[in-house]
Amino acid sequence: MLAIGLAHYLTVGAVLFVLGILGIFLNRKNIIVILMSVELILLSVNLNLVAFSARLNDLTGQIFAMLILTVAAAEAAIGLAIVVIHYRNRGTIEVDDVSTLKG
Amino acid sequence: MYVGAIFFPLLGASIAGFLGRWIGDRAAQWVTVACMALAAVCGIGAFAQVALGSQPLVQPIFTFIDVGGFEVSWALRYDTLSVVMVAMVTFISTLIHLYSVGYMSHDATIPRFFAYLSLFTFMMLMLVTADNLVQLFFGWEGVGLASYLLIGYWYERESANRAAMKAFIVNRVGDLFFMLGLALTFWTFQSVEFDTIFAAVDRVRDATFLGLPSLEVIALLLFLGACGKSAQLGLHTWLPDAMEGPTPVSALIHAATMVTAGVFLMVRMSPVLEYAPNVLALITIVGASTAIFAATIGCVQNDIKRIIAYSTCSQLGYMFFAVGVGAYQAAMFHLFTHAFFKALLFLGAGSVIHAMSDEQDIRRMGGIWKKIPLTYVMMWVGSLALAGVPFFAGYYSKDMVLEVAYAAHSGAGTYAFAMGLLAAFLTAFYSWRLIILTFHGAPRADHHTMEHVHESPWTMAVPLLVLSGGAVVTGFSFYEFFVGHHQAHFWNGAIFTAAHNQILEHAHHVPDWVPLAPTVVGLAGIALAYLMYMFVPALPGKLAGAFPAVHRFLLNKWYFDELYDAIFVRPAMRIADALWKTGDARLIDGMPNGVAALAVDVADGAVRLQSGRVASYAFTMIIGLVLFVSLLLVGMPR
Amino acid sequence: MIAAIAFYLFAAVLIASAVMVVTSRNPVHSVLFLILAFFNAAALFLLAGAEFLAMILVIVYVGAVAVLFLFVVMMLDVDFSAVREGFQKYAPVGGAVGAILFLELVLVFGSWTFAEEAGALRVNPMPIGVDNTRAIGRILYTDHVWLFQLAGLILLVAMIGAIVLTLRGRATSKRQDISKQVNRLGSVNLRQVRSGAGLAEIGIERPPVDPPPAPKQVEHHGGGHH
Amino acid sequence: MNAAGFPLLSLVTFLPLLGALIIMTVRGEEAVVARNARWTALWASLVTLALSLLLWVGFDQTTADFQFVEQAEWLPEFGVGYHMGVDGISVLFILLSTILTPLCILASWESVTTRVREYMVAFLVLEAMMIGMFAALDFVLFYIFFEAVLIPMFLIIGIWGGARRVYAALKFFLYTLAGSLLMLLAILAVWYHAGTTDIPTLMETAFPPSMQFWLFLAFFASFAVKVPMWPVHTWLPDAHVEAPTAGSVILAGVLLKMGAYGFLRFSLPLLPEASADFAPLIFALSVIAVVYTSLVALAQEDMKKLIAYSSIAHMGIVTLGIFTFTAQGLSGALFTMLSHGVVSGALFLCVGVLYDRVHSREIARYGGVAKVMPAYALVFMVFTMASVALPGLAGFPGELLVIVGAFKVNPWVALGAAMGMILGAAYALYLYRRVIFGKIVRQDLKALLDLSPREYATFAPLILLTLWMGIYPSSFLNFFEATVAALIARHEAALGAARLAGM
Amino acid sequence: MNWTLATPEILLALAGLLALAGGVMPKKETFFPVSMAVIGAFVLTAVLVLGQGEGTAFAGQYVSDAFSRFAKVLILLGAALGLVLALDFNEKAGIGRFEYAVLMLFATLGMMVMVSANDLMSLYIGLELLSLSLYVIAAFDRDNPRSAEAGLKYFVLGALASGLLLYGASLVYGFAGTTNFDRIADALSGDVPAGVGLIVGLVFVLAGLCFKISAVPFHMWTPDVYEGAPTPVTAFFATAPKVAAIALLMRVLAGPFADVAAQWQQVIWVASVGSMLLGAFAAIGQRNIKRLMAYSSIGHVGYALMGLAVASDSGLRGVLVYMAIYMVTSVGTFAVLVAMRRNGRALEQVDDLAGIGRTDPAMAMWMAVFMFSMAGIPPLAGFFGKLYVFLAAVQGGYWVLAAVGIGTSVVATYYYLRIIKVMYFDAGTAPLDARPAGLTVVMSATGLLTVLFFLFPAPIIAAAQAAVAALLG
Repeated sequence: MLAIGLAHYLTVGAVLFVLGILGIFLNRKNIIVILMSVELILLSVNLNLVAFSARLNDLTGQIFAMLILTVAAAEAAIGLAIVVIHYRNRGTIEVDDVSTLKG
Repeated sequence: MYVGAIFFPLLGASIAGFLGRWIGDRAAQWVTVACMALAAVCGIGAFAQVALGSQPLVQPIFTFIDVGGFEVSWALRYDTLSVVMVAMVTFISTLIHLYSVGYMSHDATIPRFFAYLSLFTFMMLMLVTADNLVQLFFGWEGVGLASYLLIGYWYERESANRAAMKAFIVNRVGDLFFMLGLALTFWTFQSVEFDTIFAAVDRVRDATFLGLPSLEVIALLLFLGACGKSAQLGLHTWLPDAMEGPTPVSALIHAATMVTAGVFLMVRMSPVLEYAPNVLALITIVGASTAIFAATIGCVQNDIKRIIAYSTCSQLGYMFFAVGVGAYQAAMFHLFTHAFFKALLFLGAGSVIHAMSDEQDIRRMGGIWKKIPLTYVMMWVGSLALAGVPFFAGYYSKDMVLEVAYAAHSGAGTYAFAMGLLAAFLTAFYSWRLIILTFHGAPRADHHTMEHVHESPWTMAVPLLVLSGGAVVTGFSFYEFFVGHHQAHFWNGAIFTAAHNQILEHAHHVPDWVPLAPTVVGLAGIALAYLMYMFVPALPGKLAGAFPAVHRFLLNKWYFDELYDAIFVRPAMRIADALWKTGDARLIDGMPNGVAALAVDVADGAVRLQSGRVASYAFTMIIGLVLFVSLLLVGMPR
Repeated sequence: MIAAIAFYLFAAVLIASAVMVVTSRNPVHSVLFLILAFFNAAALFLLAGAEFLAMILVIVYVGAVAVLFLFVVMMLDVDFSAVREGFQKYAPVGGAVGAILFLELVLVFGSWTFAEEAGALRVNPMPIGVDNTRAIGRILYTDHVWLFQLAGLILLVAMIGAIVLTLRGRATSKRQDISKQVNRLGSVNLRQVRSGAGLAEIGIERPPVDPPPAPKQVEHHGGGHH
Repeated sequence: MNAAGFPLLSLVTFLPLLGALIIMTVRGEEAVVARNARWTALWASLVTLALSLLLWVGFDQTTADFQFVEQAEWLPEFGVGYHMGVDGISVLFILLSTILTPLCILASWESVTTRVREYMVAFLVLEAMMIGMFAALDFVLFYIFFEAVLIPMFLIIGIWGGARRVYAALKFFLYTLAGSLLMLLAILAVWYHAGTTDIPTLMETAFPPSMQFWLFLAFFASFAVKVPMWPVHTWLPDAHVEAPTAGSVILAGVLLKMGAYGFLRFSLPLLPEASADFAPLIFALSVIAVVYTSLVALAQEDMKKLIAYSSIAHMGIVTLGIFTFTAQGLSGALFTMLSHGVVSGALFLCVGVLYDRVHSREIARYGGVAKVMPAYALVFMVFTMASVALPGLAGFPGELLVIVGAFKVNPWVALGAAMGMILGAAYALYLYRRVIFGKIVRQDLKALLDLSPREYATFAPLILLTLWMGIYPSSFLNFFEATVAALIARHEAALGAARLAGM
Repeated sequence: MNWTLATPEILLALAGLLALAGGVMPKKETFFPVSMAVIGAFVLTAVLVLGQGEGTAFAGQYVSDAFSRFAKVLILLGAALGLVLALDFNEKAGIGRFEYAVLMLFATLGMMVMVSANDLMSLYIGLELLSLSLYVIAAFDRDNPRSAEAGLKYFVLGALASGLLLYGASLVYGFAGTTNFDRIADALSGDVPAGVGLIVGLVFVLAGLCFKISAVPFHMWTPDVYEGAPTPVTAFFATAPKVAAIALLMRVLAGPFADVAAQWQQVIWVASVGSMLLGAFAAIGQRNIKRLMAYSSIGHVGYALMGLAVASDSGLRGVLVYMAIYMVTSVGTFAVLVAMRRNGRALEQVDDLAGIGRTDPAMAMWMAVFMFSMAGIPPLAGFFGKLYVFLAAVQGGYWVLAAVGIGTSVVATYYYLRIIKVMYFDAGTAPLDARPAGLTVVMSATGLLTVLFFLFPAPIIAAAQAAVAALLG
């Protein structure tokens, strides 16, 4: 029971993943938190990859995780930039209430 | 000559119809008269050659339809039966054309009238010379068209339009059965050519259709078709209304020729009818009923033309029951003589109307016999012939018809005989009622009209005279040929009489009182008319007062129009409206429109999900994902 | 045993801080919890033997990304008190869906299977006796140069994007845009001004602003399909 | 004949498109463009007509084979080819199309004044598609033409139509599209089963009965809408009412025939057993169509709508005839299609004459027109009578043959169809009476002019055709005879084989 | 290493860097020259792609075959035309900045990487290169709140989608022990049924990819982003990335996961039906034409997925042909939308098209051609696209799919017809502004292709056939 296996890592990853998802759709207004939730999801993916990598004794997972880290950083930058311009346009980051695009 | 008799009228119609505007009224009318005269010459020539010279022939023209054994050709069939009709039609038509020159002289569209009239004649001739049922149907419908056009000739009159439509549609009801009869004929005989049919009758005597003998069904369908055209009981309603047309039209179409087409058809199909005894019985009963029915109505009508129209109806009943008892020759004979004296009566009536400034109601006439003596005489001649007074044409033919009915010795025949006798009485009665009310007594028209009463011009008088000649002589001069001892030779096989049918023979041997009876009842009718209208003019009113129901019943023509209106016309219109507004617009269209509306609703629903909220979008995605995962987890083979 | 305890500890903190990231009322707190989560994740990486990744995670994420978040949160200076409403309303449904997803995942992980030939199919088996960073370095610049370069392009795009979206030329700069001037409506307005009139009287002349587009007539489409 | 030589059918099909191209390239002032467009369209359609007459002359009536065949590769990997040809069934419809188009262009000469260029282009494209559809000997090719017809017709109704044109155009388009897409599915199934969509090859292919059932339903969905059969007919009155005169003419004259043609070309030969099984249903629907729509026509207050409903009734006769599987019924159906094409087209032209003058289609608006327009009244009478199948005019031979054919199969069905004779006379004469007869009540009607020379030119060929078809129908019937006989022979052979297999 | 195989991509990347440098250096606006240069680069790359060899490179992470060439040519064509559409519009909208062209270039590069991906990692990198570029250009009109909102929505949901994709990829990696497509295929080819983990991972990957092609239920971003983004951006969204994502989806499903087709077929089936239905119905009530086109594109993806769901040779071919035709038609349609401008103001309501049948007959005609084609009316190209996928569905016995396809075609036709109705049947107001020649060229060229496709369908079908053959190996 105490031996830490793949399933443990995966379960933690799953928890993080679900939390990230919940963070996205339960946080109905605050975009920044949504972005952070995305980071959580990516983190969970990385955790998975690392766990598999360790279990399989294969480096590909770690390379993949590195790429994801890189991309995540880029994504964060662009995401925040978009948040900024949205804020400049609207004066708020509550995307839902002022949505003009719907229907 | 054979072709000429048929196509000269068409030529005349075309010239008058298409070129009438350019060549003028006078030219148009005389061209048609000339064409008709030529046709009449040809027709009578043909009669001499074919009927008297016993040289029947068929003149083929070209193939009309040839589909899978259904082969029909245009052809002119000249045998005694058709040539009698050709001669009679062309002759009377010529006279009526001539008469029309005078009668219609004040009309605005004379070429049109003459074109219609000639067209009618052409169609009638096509009908009688048809070599097969389809061509006969062509003529059949063609005369229907011409009659429609002529009844509705004064198209600005609403009543004329209505009558024209009614005529056409009621005729169509009959045509429907004709068409079905035609179809059955084809599938029974594999042909619609008369020769083939007649030759094959024996072969198919045992054929059945829907469990009934085919021949009976064919006969029945064709008889129903004939009922429409010949205004037999049930489908007669159009005929009185058809009097909306100009009087020459009434004379030509609704007395002399077209209405007898049904009789002609029955006679033409005699080889089939001979083997359809049940239908023959039915024909007898219907014919007899029509005879008495129309006669009763004729007694109370007030429109001069309508009275004659009902009398026509009644006489057609005679012809039918003659056919019904198997005496086709007698039917043809009555048809032939009737054409003359009925045309005479109509033209006479037209002359009266002409004289009375288009007044048709006999209650507003009277006292004019001295002013128009020729017409008066003509009406007398016609009425005498109609009433079957001896030595006039009607005497021979009507007697013959009643004799054969008696000689049939069947239940239907006896019924027909009784009804025919009664109708003969009534016929005489209303004929003299008409004469007395029209010509005698105190003038009931305003003096303005009375001042204008005048004798007709020669173009009208000549035909009257010629026809009156016919009404007198056709009876005894053609008796021998049509029904007498030369009949077999005369008809030369054009009318088929089965071996078992010896009705004509029997008719010559009926008890003595039988030939006498019509004359007696006729005279009695005349006497009664004199009594009621000449000597005791108050009597009719009292009678009407005493039996108001009967009077109203008769005056309203047994309520046939109202009945049809109630059970056919108005329901049809109501159903039509309902089908359109409910069936089409609401139910059937409701389906696509409903689908469209539903689509719009679905669209609204689909769009409502698209709330613009990022979180909802994400939520949707996740739900989709979970669904897919669950789908596969559940569906996975483990 | 120690590793197990460490795992549970770090995992617990990781999950707890992740929960706080999502639920915290104040985004600044969220960011801080996110940083905490990253640290713990890095620790888990270490436990799994991915030293290099653990370092990267701390350096890149904590050092750059999280700080960027913090920076933006501060910069935007949003009044967050009003932002948190509506959370509870959808929580049950959302929670249910999340729970289902989680259960499914756990169900899957509980009986994780590998492909039979998974071992043989590995592309980059860990070399024996080479430490993690070196091993990654060996393959990163050789076999994975394609991906490495493309990742660089992604960063370039991110850079371009961030600049394009947020960089503004100084508002006070007086660059001339001729087409704009020409296209301006009412750029040459003549107006008769009474001599001697003050500004207070005639007001300041401003360029006319385009009227906002009139709302479209609500017109029924579809030609009566109703 | 002319297996390798002159691509006559393709030429006839695509010549109108050439005309359309020429019209599209015309530039300049609007009036000039309009005039050029009119003349170009007229000439293009006349040349097409002239070429198509070669079909009449060159057609060999003694054989049921396809003639003037052209074949080229198109999508060889699917077994779909460009295959054109005509047999007795289709050849006359091509002629009908080529005859009606110039008349339509003439009829639109003055009544269409806006966007003349586009109008003429649409008409020529329409003509090309119609001809192509009748000449196509590949199922996919057929479908392409069949559907493509919708585009120009949609535009014609929608742009140059009446007040509710949008509704009508959309309804027309969607209704027919819904049906024909199902057919597309069936075509694909056929292709899947047979590996080709070449019609002559398909005719030799036997389909299993269960498949026939579904295929028939799919074909039925498409063709029944197009015919239109009751109860999917409601698009037609709307489309007719709103379409411009010439559009109605083509719609009634040719487009309605496409559905019946489809039945003849596909349902019958390809699916003999299903056709036989479904025949009672078709009979029922046809008889309902005849009686029902005739009654509805009786209640109409709009001239075009009335004629539209009458078209449905006539098409009921056609479908009835087709499914009798007798030589008379089939020939009658074909003949009725032709005659209806001429007669109903002419009737719409007649309405158009009045509409051009008074701008109303309301029956109550008229009355007594005979007084001021006698020639028109005559023309109208001729076509009305032809429509009620008066012998001697075009409508009669077909109806007669169908009733004769139907009588063999089921006398009660024949009776139902014959009911149309009565009701048809009723609504047609009722219309005629209300419009042409009676006293002129309205002042503006008194000033109406009779037919113009252009209108005479439009009607003259139609009247001639009507008389010709009525008096000498065998000159047309001979075209079908061999083909119809072959069709029936094959049908009976197929049924016989199936019955044998069933034993 | 064999890196020369990737010459087109490498050259395109270099061109991008050059364009970036060239755009920054001069002081003045360089949008137009840079755009022209980028278009030139696209064309050049396309030529290179046509001459590209076959094989794999970069340790199996990159593959070039007939399929990738087919897709790349389409992508480059779509990208080039998309940029042409932007030339004038961006100037007028005040977003005429050279970065636009550069970002489009990188997006295109990302797409090329995607379709050449033979490894989950290159798939992901290519996808992200595309996505990040798209996020930026969606929000490119940064002073326009709608554009910013579009960018934001796209970003948030896109990030979520790539999170899902990655999660799935990690599971796949965990199951197979590799990310290389060929090896994954090997892992799955055994007799033992694939593990549950792999299937779940596959579904996650599918979810991520379906987001890109905006298939139901991952379509939610599409209408909002299409509406909010500047029109040329929408045009670009609707064309090249769609093709790329579909191609990628095909490569992933028909390549490594071919052996679990029974599983993913169900997913694709549902997505296809859902997309067709939604695309048909949701567009009915739309007034904004860009939004309408968004729903329309969802519907079209549904049809394309129908071919994929069949998972047969002919199905995949159908997908390729469908997408090729769809792309051409879409570009043409958007050329018209871009040209909708009155008094200098860009228009995007359906009703704004009213009366252009009269005022601008040429444009109206092309638009009608595109609409009829999208509705699938023969003989226009769109019909053939539908024909091929329906054919495949019938062949595979997917009657329900085919029936839904038929039904939704009819419904969808309604709104296409509505546009035609507005153009031709409704009375217009003022005429639109004269449009730049570039748009005329684009719409005429695509219009002619659409109209005349039926004349010569064989080459493109042969190419698609070759591509599919390569894909199925």
